[in-house]
Amino acid sequence: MSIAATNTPQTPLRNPPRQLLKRAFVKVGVLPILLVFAILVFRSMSDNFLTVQNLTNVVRQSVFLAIVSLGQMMVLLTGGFDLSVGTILALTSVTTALAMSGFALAMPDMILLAIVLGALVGLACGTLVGLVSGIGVAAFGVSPFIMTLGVASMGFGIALFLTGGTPVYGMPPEFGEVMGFGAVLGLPLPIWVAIGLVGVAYVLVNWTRLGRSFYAVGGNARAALLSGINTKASLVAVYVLSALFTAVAGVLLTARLDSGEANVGSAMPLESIAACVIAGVSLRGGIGRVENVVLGALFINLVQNGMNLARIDSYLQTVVIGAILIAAVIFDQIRLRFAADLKD
Amino acid sequence: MSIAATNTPQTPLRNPPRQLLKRAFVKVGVLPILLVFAILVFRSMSDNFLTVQNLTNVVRQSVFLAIVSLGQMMVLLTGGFDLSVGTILALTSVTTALAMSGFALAMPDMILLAIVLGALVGLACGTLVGLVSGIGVAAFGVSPFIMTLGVASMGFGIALFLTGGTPVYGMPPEFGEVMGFGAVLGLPLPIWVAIGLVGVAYVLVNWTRLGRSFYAVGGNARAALLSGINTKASLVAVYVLSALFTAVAGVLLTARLDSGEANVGSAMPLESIAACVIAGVSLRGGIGRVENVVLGALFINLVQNGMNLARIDSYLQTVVIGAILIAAVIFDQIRLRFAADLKD
Amino acid sequence: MTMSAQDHRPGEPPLLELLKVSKQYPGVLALDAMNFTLRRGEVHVLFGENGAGKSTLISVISGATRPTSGDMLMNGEPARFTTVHEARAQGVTTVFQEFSVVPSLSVEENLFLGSELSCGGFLAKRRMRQEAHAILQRLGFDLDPRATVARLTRAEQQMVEIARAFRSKLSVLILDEPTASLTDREANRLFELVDQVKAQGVGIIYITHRMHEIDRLADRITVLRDGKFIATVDARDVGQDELVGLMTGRVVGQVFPNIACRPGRAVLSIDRLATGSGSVKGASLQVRAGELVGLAGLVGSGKSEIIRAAFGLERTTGGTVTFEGKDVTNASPRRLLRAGFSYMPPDRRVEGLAMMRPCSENMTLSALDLKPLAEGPFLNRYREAAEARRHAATLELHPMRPERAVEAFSGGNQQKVLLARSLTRPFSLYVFDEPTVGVDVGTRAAIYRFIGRLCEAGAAVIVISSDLPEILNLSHRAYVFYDGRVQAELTRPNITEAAILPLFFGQKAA
Amino acid sequence: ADWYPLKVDIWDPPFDFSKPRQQAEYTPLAKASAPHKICVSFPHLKDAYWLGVDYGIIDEAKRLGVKVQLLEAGGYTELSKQISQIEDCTSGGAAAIIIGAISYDGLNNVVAELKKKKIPVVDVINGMSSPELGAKSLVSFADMGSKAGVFLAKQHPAGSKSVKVAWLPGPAGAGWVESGHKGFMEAVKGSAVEIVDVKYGDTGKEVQAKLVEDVLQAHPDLDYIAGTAVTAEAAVPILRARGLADKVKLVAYYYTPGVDQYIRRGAVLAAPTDSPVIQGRVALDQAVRLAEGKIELRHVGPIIEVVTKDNVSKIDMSTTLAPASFKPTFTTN
Ligand SMILES: Nc1ncnc2c1ncn2[C@@H]1O[C@H](COP(=O)(O)OP(=O)(O)OP(=O)(O)O)[C@@H](O)[C@H]1O
Ligand SMILES: Nc1ncnc2c1ncn2[C@@H]1O[C@H](COP(=O)(O)OP(=O)(O)OP(=O)(O)O)[C@@H](O)[C@H]1O
Ligand SMILES: [Mg+2]
Ligand SMILES: [Mg+2]
Repeated sequence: MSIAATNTPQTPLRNPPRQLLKRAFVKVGVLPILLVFAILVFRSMSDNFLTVQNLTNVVRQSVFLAIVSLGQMMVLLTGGFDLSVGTILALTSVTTALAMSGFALAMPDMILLAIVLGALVGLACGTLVGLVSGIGVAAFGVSPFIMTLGVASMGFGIALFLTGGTPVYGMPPEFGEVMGFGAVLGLPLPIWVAIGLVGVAYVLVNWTRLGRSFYAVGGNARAALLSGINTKASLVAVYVLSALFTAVAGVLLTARLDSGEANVGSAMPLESIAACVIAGVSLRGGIGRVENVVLGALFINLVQNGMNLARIDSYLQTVVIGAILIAAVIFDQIRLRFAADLKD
Repeated sequence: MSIAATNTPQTPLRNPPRQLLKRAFVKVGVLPILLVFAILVFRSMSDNFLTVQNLTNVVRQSVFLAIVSLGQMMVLLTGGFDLSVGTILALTSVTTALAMSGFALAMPDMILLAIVLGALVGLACGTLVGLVSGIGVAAFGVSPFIMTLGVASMGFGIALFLTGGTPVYGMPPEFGEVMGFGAVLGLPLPIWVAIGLVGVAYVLVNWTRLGRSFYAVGGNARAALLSGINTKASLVAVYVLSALFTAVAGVLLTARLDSGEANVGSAMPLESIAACVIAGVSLRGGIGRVENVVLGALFINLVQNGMNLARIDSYLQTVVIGAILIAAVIFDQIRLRFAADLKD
Repeated sequence: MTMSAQDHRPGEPPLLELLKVSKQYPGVLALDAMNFTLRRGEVHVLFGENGAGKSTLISVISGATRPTSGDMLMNGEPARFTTVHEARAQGVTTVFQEFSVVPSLSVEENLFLGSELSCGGFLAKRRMRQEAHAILQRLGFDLDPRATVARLTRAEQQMVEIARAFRSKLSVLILDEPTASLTDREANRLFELVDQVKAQGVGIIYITHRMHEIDRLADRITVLRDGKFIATVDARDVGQDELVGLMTGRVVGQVFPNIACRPGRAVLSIDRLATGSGSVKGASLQVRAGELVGLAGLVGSGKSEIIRAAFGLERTTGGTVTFEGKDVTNASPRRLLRAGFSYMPPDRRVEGLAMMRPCSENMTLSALDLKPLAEGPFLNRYREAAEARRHAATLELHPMRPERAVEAFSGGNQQKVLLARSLTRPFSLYVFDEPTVGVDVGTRAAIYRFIGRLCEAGAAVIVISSDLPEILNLSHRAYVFYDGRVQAELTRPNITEAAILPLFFGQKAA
Repeated sequence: ADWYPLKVDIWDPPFDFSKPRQQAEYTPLAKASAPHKICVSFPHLKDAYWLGVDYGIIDEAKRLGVKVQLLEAGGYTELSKQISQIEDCTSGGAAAIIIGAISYDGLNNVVAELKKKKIPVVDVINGMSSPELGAKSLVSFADMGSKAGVFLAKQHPAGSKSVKVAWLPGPAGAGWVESGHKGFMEAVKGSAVEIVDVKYGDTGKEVQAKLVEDVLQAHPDLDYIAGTAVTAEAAVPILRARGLADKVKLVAYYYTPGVDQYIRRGAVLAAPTDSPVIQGRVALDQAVRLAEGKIELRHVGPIIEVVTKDNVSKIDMSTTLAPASFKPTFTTN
């Protein structure tokens, strides 16, 4: 005996255009749409906004946040945090400048070598910070929050100690001219570096076993361990990578500012995490995509730039940026709800 | 050959006093021990440290962080974050001062009423921020990180807008004299308020249905939902409570400062989370105890005070405080390992 | 009954040998000088009550935990695995009781987790996809390799876990309750595969609480009790009752009780319900007070989803739900719970328990608003502890330490904690989705009696189960689901294996 | 060479900026009568400006033979930490305390408490509203902003071709920023200077660099960028890279080594200096005098000078910048 119900109307194509729109929304995600929307709004508010020069400007400004956010994303993938990125930026800046000006003094004939060596010293110092965090988290089981916060505090003290609070000058001017302001094929060099790093991050995260292990560790650390993944190595790797990426941003920033500064990057930890979260990276780990994170960083900078160009009052800007962050995530929630509705 | 790896064979009572020590360590936790240890160290470094006056001082200084951390802890219990506590502190301070000075002007004969009304306005404004965060997290499903970060940014803009960037003064002097500097039975009034709030938080978290729901939501939100717990209400409650606690701290701070300041509290979010984490609160939710959080806040302030008294350089202090945070958590890890070793 | 030690073929060392292995957890000696041998080409069943130490034993073998003392030999050589990775390198592969799948990854990503194929340092994604297809096909598991594991049912996740084990090169295969939420179709595929690898000389350690699986598979059986080795016996030599006797040290008697059926008013009526995800496509059912209704069907048939939708956990797109005469379509779980609707989810980890919280808190979670515990907005924690203790006693929690965190209990005991929740307040409808996942025979009998008492006391009861004997023996009435629809409704004398099985595969009722 | 006697501005009666300033010669004590313990509380010690103040205090303390303990709160948002530090430092017993205040009003209670404990307070650099202060060694930041504004207004008086200026005063809400802002805006009022944009932002160099870039984008016809010393430092390489170095000119409203360098090279047009080293020296001398009951001039400020390429080589920079070899020092013994 069967009461196999009468079929309820299943209407997948009741409203095809709207369905299509929804599907497009679900597919491309929230950020591209928000980016286009922001561009339209700001274009109407300022004539100078939609110029090649300004957009290049925005992209170049986004470079630092984007690079740092890539590293941050890897840490977030494993379910951690990196609150030390600000300090790494500062420490790299200071050590790069100190080393480079030292080398430049010591070997005035080999400026190029001095520049390369100085940058390497900076990268090494920055990366070392990540190694310490990584070991703390992986080997001693310290919560990433406290570990990176503690390391950040320590590193900042060291950076201040090295500089005594004053900026470090005396790097060869070629460094700033090339790495900070140079351009190749019309694009500023920092943008090229960022493109390269995005590529590296993309391949690393999506196409290597190491990258896969980040997702596994963040998705379910115990499962990863039981699947024979070396979770400790993955954790160390992720903090080292985050520090390395941030250190590269630090070197670029130093070139751009033409001085080594201990007072940079204090907003970076929260800003980079925010860029990741609006890009859909989960703070519980295991979820996130490189492309979106880059868009997230771009979006934050675009909005700031647009508001500056539209001459929005600084106080109001603070309010607007907060509201936009929240709105972006709410839109993403709506998207996820749509996604659950659409069945493939 | 034994597969019992590095583990030494279990000899339960080979060394009873050591076992007892271990057991005590496991039982009382890391913070009391660290507190005692810090006190001993700083006593040897400064004669002025272990005086009633200085210790009262430390406790009074800890009041703000302790109160904020209590609220923060409740949010952490549900697996969230509250990054808006700094802004709430600032906004409460500004609105309290504005309202109180306004009321005092309007009714110069009823200073007490003006004070009470002013404080209430401040509390209400601060709590409103929490309500917004709570609704965003509970109803719209925005990640707590972004929600509270966004709200913090918005609130800060509003606070700046209200004050035009300058401090607000003109509150009746009685407010500062009583709430900021008054003492009852030799203890400063802010300490009494803090004791009261610790009691409230303790009862709330441990002995009410609402408090239990915080643990349930943080422990397993789906399970809580299926068990008929109003998870959304719990989430809203927790952000409102965090904001309310912080707002009380804000009113006390305003009394202490005798002016309304938009620029206070920016270190509060990270510091309060740090106080919670070294007190063993899990950032993944579901684990944490009120007593320990109070000790955590006390510990952080005690170390800062001790280092000031011991005339340690500021830059070095930054390094030391970072190292101590990490060490505290490592000790706690060791404790947990001991706990696993002990038979029962 | 033969002791294995004498049963040793001379000249050839056993594949795996454990000597006097102990494992101490805080307050529990989970393994007490345990001995165990595994031969090539045998299926060796571990049998014991919940908390006897079976999972602990295999996690020692697989490198997931380190023993407190004891030795392990592999092929006569001393061996020690400090990580799962090392064990795997030796071909020791384990399907754990609590799965080791990563929810945020896809099925194929999980299949290759920790042993991804790569080519020049980069992942060979295409090759992995092909292999994933192949392995799923070989196993006959109907899974989309690209589906995200978080969106699979518990049974489907279990299939991923199993498929993964058969991917690797094997010398020892360990299966810890692999069929706990599978239906017979999948289970039978698994058994065939076990036979295959056994023929290749792989040693298999198999943990189960289902007697018919022991009959079907076992060559030898090792019985544990309280972490102690009791006996290793040849499967041909012992009967079921004898085994259960060895396991519990007492006689269990009949597992399935006779439950009186006195149908009264209609408690729950579901009419042509459809869900947004399409897992239920217009299904109707009805439950009356005083009767026990079983819901059966293959993995993914919608037997779980229909109740989840009725309980407000899934978005419905059509149909109505009536509970106690009121329309409650799309009502919240909270409202339904307070109206007397109890729902026990199938996956205790995901939806049931807060693992880091004490058992007592988990038990009383849904009764916090009721009298003995609630005093206005306050909570009487003394009464709560007493209540929890009482329920723990009813369900024979082992060890009797309800103040401990759930995660420190064995799988079966965690299940008891979950079940205890339905004891804490009065309900007029109880729904149990896979109530006996991982529960030992003795306890299972207790749980069935307990469900029976609820029913006889006038409550309506629904049991959703992939364990067919459970449906056959308990239900007064049964609905068989197929592809999101009710394929048939059967009543008492007709609820037989022969009647149900064809329905599982979409055939019309006779 | 000794720094004294030095011509300074004084206010008499003290603590009232509305009264006209007078000029006087400042001569410090030759030696302290005892090695007093002097506490110093700074908002932070992370930039060259405060490093100059630190140098002035430490150097003077060594000359006078007193013990200094200096604490820094870590930034302008750390008011409650500054209060804690003041309490901590004085609870160890102090003859006097020098405070570089984070808040104009927020420390009044603390000052009153200190007064009760008979610990005199010297207000250095930032200014406090408390009537209980023992002495002030500072110039108002409104004067600094005003000097910068007057410099611009003089170059472009009313009636001349109007110029477009972007004004980047520093972090919103900080006391010195708000008062510098007020002074600047009042000074340019009525001149040909048109303020086309005001952008607040933290004094981290990367933040200011970004603001400069955006301002340049928003106003392609900009003539000046005026703002913090960090703004000027950040703007130089950006203007050079965009080929705007000759078109957009820079004015800072306080002085740092970076600004000094750029003024010498002509990359920054002008910046006023308030001689922070001198303010530090005077503050310490006042503190010792208060401790010994020998206070004479209670309200002292160095004379503000606007430094340009033309006069930079004539001005004694040791009143403004700490020597390059000086490292931040927190204690003297
Ligand atoms: N992490 C832990 N901490 C403390 N005790 C534990 C832990 N894991 C297991 N135990 C205890 O060890 C004993 C053995 O547990 P185990 O999981 O091996 O049982 P089991 O035989 O697999 O039972 P089941 O059939 O229920 O899965 C139990 O008493 C359990 O409470
Ligand atoms: N959260 C979810 N999101 C998307 N699909 C889901 C979700 N939960 C279940 N499904 C799908 O819905 C279908 C029906 O699920 P349901 O839980 O009813 O299966 P079931 O018959 O109980 O099988 P099982 O024996 O696996 O529990 C399955 O194909 C499953 O993959
Ligand atoms: Mg088990
Ligand atoms: Mg199911």
